Amino acid sequence: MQVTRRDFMKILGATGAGVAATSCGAKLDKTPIEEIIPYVVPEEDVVPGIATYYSSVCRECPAGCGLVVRTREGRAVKLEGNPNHPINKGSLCVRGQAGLQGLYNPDRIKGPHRKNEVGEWVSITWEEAQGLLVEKLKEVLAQGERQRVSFLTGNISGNLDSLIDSWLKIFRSENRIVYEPFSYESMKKAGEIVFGVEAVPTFHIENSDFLLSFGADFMETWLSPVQYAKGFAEMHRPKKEGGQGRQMGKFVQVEPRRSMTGANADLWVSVKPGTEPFFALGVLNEALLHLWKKEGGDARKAMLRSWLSYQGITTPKVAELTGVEEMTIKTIGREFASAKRPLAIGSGVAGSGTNATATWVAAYLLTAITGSMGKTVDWGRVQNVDRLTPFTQVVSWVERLKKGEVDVLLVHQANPAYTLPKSAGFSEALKKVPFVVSFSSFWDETTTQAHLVLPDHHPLESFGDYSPQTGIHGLYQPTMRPIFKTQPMGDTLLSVAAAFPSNPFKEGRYLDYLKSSWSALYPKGGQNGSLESFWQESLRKGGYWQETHSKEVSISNRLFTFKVKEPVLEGDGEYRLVVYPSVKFYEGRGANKPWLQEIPDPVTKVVWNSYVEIHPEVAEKLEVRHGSVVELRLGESSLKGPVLLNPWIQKETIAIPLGQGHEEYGRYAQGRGFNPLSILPLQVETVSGGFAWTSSRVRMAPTGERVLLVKTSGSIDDRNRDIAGLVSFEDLKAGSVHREEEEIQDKLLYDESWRHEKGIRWAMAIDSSSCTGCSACVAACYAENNVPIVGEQECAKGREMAWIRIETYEEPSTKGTHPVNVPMMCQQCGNAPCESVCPVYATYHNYEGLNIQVYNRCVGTRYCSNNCPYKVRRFNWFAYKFPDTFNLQLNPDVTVRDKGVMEKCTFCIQRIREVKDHAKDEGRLPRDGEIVPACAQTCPTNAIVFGDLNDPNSKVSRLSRSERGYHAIESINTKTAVTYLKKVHNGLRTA
Amino acid sequence: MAARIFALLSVTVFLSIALFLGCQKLGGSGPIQQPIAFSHKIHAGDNQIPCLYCHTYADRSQVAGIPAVETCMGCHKIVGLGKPEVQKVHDYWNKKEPIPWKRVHDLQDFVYFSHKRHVKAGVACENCHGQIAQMDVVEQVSSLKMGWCVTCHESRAKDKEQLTVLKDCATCHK
Amino acid sequence: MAEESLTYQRIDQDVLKTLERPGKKYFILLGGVLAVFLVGLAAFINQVRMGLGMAGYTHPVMWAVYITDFVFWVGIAHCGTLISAILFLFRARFRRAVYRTSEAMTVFAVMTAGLFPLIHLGRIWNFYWLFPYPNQRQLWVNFKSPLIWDVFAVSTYFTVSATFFIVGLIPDIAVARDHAKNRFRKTLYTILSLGWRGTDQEWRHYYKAYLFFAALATPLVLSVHSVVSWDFAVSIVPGWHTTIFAPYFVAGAIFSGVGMVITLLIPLRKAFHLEKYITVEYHLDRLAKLVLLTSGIVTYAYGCEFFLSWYSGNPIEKEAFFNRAFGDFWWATWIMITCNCFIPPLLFIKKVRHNIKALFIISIFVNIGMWFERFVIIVISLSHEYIPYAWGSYKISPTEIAITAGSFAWFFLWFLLFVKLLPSVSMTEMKELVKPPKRMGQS
Amino acid sequence: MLKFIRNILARFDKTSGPGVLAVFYYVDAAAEAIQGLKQQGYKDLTVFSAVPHHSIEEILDHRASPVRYFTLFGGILGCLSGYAFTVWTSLDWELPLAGKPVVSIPPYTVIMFELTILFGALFTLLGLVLTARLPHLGSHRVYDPRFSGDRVGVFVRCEKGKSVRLEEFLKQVGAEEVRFEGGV
Repeated sequence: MQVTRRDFMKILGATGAGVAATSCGAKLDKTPIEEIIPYVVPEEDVVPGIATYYSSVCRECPAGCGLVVRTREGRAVKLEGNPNHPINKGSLCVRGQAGLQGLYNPDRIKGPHRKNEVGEWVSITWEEAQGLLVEKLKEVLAQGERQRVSFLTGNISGNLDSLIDSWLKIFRSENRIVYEPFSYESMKKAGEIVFGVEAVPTFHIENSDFLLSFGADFMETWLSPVQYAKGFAEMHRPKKEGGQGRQMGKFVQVEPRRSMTGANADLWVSVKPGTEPFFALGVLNEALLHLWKKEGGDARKAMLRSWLSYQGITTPKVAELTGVEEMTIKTIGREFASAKRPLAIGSGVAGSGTNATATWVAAYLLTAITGSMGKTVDWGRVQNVDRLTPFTQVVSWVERLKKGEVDVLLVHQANPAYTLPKSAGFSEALKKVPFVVSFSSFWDETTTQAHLVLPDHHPLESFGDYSPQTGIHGLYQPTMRPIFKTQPMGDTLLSVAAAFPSNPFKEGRYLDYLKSSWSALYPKGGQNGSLESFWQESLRKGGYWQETHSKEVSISNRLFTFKVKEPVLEGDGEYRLVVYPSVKFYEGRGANKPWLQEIPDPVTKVVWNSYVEIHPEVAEKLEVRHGSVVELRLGESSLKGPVLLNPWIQKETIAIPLGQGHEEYGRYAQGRGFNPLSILPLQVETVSGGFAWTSSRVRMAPTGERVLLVKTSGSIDDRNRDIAGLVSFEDLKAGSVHREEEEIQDKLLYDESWRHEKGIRWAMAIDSSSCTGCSACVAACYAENNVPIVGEQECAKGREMAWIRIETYEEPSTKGTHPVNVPMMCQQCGNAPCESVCPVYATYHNYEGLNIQVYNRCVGTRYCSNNCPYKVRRFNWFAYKFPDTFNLQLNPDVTVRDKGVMEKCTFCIQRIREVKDHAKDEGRLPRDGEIVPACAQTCPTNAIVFGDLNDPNSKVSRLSRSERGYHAIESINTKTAVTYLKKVHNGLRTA
Repeated sequence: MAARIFALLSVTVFLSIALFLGCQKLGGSGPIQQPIAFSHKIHAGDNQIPCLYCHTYADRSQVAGIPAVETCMGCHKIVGLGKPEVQKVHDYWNKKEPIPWKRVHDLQDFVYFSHKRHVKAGVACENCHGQIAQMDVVEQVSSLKMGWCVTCHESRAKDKEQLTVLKDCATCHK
Repeated sequence: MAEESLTYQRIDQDVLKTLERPGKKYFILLGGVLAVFLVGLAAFINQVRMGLGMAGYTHPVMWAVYITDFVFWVGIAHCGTLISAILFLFRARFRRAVYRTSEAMTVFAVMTAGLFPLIHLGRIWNFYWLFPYPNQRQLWVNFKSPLIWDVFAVSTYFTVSATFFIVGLIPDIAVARDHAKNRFRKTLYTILSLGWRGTDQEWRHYYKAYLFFAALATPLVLSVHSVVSWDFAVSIVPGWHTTIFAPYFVAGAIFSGVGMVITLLIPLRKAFHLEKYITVEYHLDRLAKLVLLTSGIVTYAYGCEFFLSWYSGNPIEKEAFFNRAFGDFWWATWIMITCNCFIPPLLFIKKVRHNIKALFIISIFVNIGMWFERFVIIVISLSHEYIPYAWGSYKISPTEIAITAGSFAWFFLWFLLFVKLLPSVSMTEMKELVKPPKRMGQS
Repeated sequence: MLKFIRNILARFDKTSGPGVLAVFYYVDAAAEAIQGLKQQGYKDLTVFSAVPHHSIEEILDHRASPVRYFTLFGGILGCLSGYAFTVWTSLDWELPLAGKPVVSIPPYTVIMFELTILFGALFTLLGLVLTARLPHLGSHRVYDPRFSGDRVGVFVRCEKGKSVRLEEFLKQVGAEEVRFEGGV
């Protein structure tokens, strides 16, 4: 893995392997003669035409999932989860899948830049750039004052973190800010209050049998979403193990606006925003009561009860405060207390008001009193968020900037000009800093205000490590040569340091620094072999993980002095404003990735825009409808945005997703939607000092305008057409769920006996019960199959090209409490209606049961799509372009479709082909589970299983025979290869 | 009068049919000028260097691979010094630049073709590439058009089952 | 009867007069039509260059105005063959004066219709893949696809109806040839008349052949619109998958065709002073009655469709029809019903039937209504199919409007050229109605 | 070249003369003339008219036109080739579709039907062209433009010397105009 070698590598150094460029155009004459460029020296890892895989770490959010990067001819073409990584176990979320679009983004900064006297950006060389920085730093050093150099980073644990700290010391500064917009102060604080441990533990959701969440969106952005979604899927799976009949966990989500996580709950409880702490305490009260009855009282329970009455908690009062029925609180309390291994978590960003710590206090207490703290909460493995600078300190740092106390500010992986509320005044503060250096890859809101830009490599181009949790050391490496003239920040810092006499670093390059620091882990591992082989092994595995030991915690006395306060609300409006992190954009960092813009939001199904979510009754009152623009006003500040009707939101609440409304950042993000942070007041959580996201009352008034707000969903009611399936766990347990086989025989014009039952029939089983709607599969499909993006206007016509979409149906029979997600892709029908209507055989049934689409044969009559009952075929209305440098990401195994061609999912036939090719070399057939389509590969909850239906022992055929199984719209006898498994809901007994 | 017009019409029809068929050229390419006058006749013919010596990936990847300049230099550090064409190789090597060969055999991008599968199935290189060992300048001998592929696939199928696989569209189209 | 006052000579004179040098108005009209056609052509070329996205297609609605136009024009075509072939076999007297115009309309309408399956292709430059011809790829076409049936049906229909039309013209062109004064016309008619001299041998074979053409065209005309209807009926789209479609489409086609014939004849007879030949009381009256009959059939078919969708109990089918009447496109459905079911019955009143203006306006309504019928069937059905999540909408685009207008222009361009170049009333057939000059009768 | 073709065609052309051409105004007069000529044993009669007249047809008493055999043959050929072509192409490259058998006759019936009509019509056209000898590329000397108007023409082949009696007869039955036309 030597970089020197890789220096020879041509990014497009091809070889002869088909670089998927344009494709289907019929060419009567010979195409112009191409050139084939061989290597000068052959790259030893690279065989052209064969994929090479590298381990890496996903740096799209602080969760730190492990990656396996698939490269072809020296280009990263696909990201997949590292199956051996303890956090994500092979899966990735939608943001992780879209990581490639950060790497290949055409809006990346292509080299170092300096702002000249008139404020224009001038491209300079790295020598000039580093020289400029050295010069500025020397000036500061000459002044002799301390803390004049400040370094702002995102959450970068690991060696880069320590390097920055040592580097700052050269300039006699400890002025270091580690800033993340979601920084979990209340969680840390609650740990300290309840257990005397100021840390954020890991939760073993998979071990719990009752999960109560007060607004934590743990399947979307909260802490480690892939890990927790996996845990949830395991906990919420109807299991047969243990010989004690079927078992299945329950999940209750309490929040004012139903999030994607809430949509997966067995019971979604709608509370008034800011009253979550009281609800949590109310449940605690009921649970205590129940335990008291069951186990009898003890001193601890008695103390807690008196503490609760000190808080003034009674069930009727809580009911009144939160707007939830008393019965619901009682039921939740009782069920929680009687569960074997319950777990309570919360709150997330959306629910954190000025009293969010109290929610966490109650949640920890709930878990603690039931005695499952050790089983479901792991205090031995803590999240790395302890490194984060608390929000109050960030605010006071901004104040110091305003006073001109900093001469040089260096910014890396942070964009506070966008992510801090406007009321914090960061942009004004930035103007007071004489010299701002940005290491950003993008011209974001902070970088455009800088003076010098030293663009860092993308993590996929650089060496580095990241440790998201105790004992998990992820290691990443260059998977390809850098695309642009960027330089790793570590290298930049080290070479700048070399210009100073007090340089503490021996190493000249960051790789050497990293390697020597990595050796510190070596003895801990007790490895056999040399240090070098440990390093190589770590690179190959993608890191090094240590066992941790769980830590016992007990309730500390500090708790009893803690008093829950009423939420503080700024503003005098009628509506409480809830701002929530977007599953696609996080706080906004994903906004310039067109995949993320075009993939519909899992809950609202909106693309390319942001919106103001209000209850339909409120809309009626204000006489606005979908897309009507309203103005929100809080004090002096105001914002305008289109309305989206959401029945699953409190009536006096409005909700806005984070992530859009960028003023800078790139062509896909700029000028799109609006940023709720521009209106939020600078309210701080009173106990922990975190930012209080939900702390304002705003006024709302219609403006009379109406704009395009594109939703990709048609109807959310499946109209009993056997598309979405839902059963209750009780029915399942009682054995009253039966397969409704609708065998249609002897009703056909044709004899069906010719159809092959021998050989292979590729098929899928998709468990709606596991599918959370997270849309990672959609992004994976975009990446794998060269699916183009079309933009908002085209999406408005339904022309998005996604081969797989998450259809979410709200069952009217359950009054929308159990939305069912149906990932819909080509069903590879046995009796495919699309096939017989194609005039030119461009689509037909192949010998392995696949419904093949031959792109270059298609003439574009579109009849197949009309006749497709599942509407999964996509047509190339235009010649969709992959702008430079996105075209480098294209998968060479998949044709790029030309205009006028129909396309669709074929179960990733290129992967089937690859595995079959490999198996044939070994003289065998593909094994079950060896072929994994991109969607199934990335699914955090393993909801999608692929295999051979004709093999009775394959996983897919076993699942397809499940009593929960059904085929979508079975009545039309399409004999689909996809079997859906009905969603199971495990309702609470209200008796 | 009328007869003349009839004659004219039929000639037009005939010509347009001929033109249409003519456009769908069935043969291969002519010789293509390469940056270095590399002769397969000398290498593969006279000197009997096996194909896989240079096209190393042919039995393990989709692509056969064009030799890296390093491979050329493996021999030409010693062999053929002083010859002007060999000097060109040295120039590229010294500049650390790849040789911009012109592609002779070019399949459409929507075709999946694996050299490995064909080599392993015992298809000789000459079957498609012609008598390379006798060519000074390589030219495309076979049409590499779909019908040409299919004819061979058909002839190699042992039974109906194999024919189904070999004539499956998805075998070659991606 | 008007023809009693006619003689052979009179007929020749009157009809040949229509072929005389056209006036200014004609050229203005021709220029206007040509301009519209060129706009449509430009829109089409742009669409080929950019991609089909220029049309208003959406994800579920992948067929729309172009296929509507296709079915509309094929439908228009049908009436011509009905009048020229079927009524020929039935020896209906009133057809003789109007059949030439309607047959010309047939040929031009098929020429227009035939363009649309090509215009709507995603990759029109590969259109020839739709024809089974030997090729190096060793590939054929899929004869199971209704679109291939269409290729065969429409091309057969065009071939047969054009042959029928041209063969039917031969004796008349001979007349024109014998009277032609300028060189261009003389040459043109000489070629087209195939040297026809009206010998007894020629007539003997000609009449037999003409009879067989009519006999072949009769089942063909029924089959072509049946095949077109099967493009829809053979699919599984709710709202398309109906057994009633073939007869219903045929009736609708004749309905729209007769409407178009009336629309064309009324201005034609006025411009060319053919009132003696095409009379209100006889010819137009019969055509109006045909409109009445077919309107009745079409109305009945609509009723059947709605009734059966309700009675079937199939929720998907029910919903499709509910959506048709009350969904996003309710207006299109109600335009269709108004124009096709409520307005034509006015023709029951003799006064209306015999009022040229009223008849003309009603015929225009029939055209509009029938265009919307196809729009309703195609667009509304596609917008609400099986998967509710994938339901969508549709909005017509400027490109589609331009191309549709261009198709009308293309049709009228041919028709305008036709009326000035070829006799638009059959002299031969008119002569057959007139008693030949006889010594016996004279005295 | 053209002349050569013309000469060949003229051999099959009954109107290629020499002979006598009579122009009639009255149809019944023409009928009478034809009747007379037939009785006199003239076989190579050609009648020109703008429309066929029953009275004349009855006298001429031709056999039924053989065009119908062309139509029948074309129809059968079309049907069979429709069947053979669809089946053969399906088997040439077997591509299973939608659970239907590779050779499925019901959809192919449409093609068979269309080809029946198409071939039937084209063969009828061929029959017309062959039997009626169209296009008539030969001389138009034995013709009068008035024949396409309201006159009826009768042409009788005869040698130059024998024409006088014939001309007289024709004038006598009411021909407006009688003239002798030489050969090609």
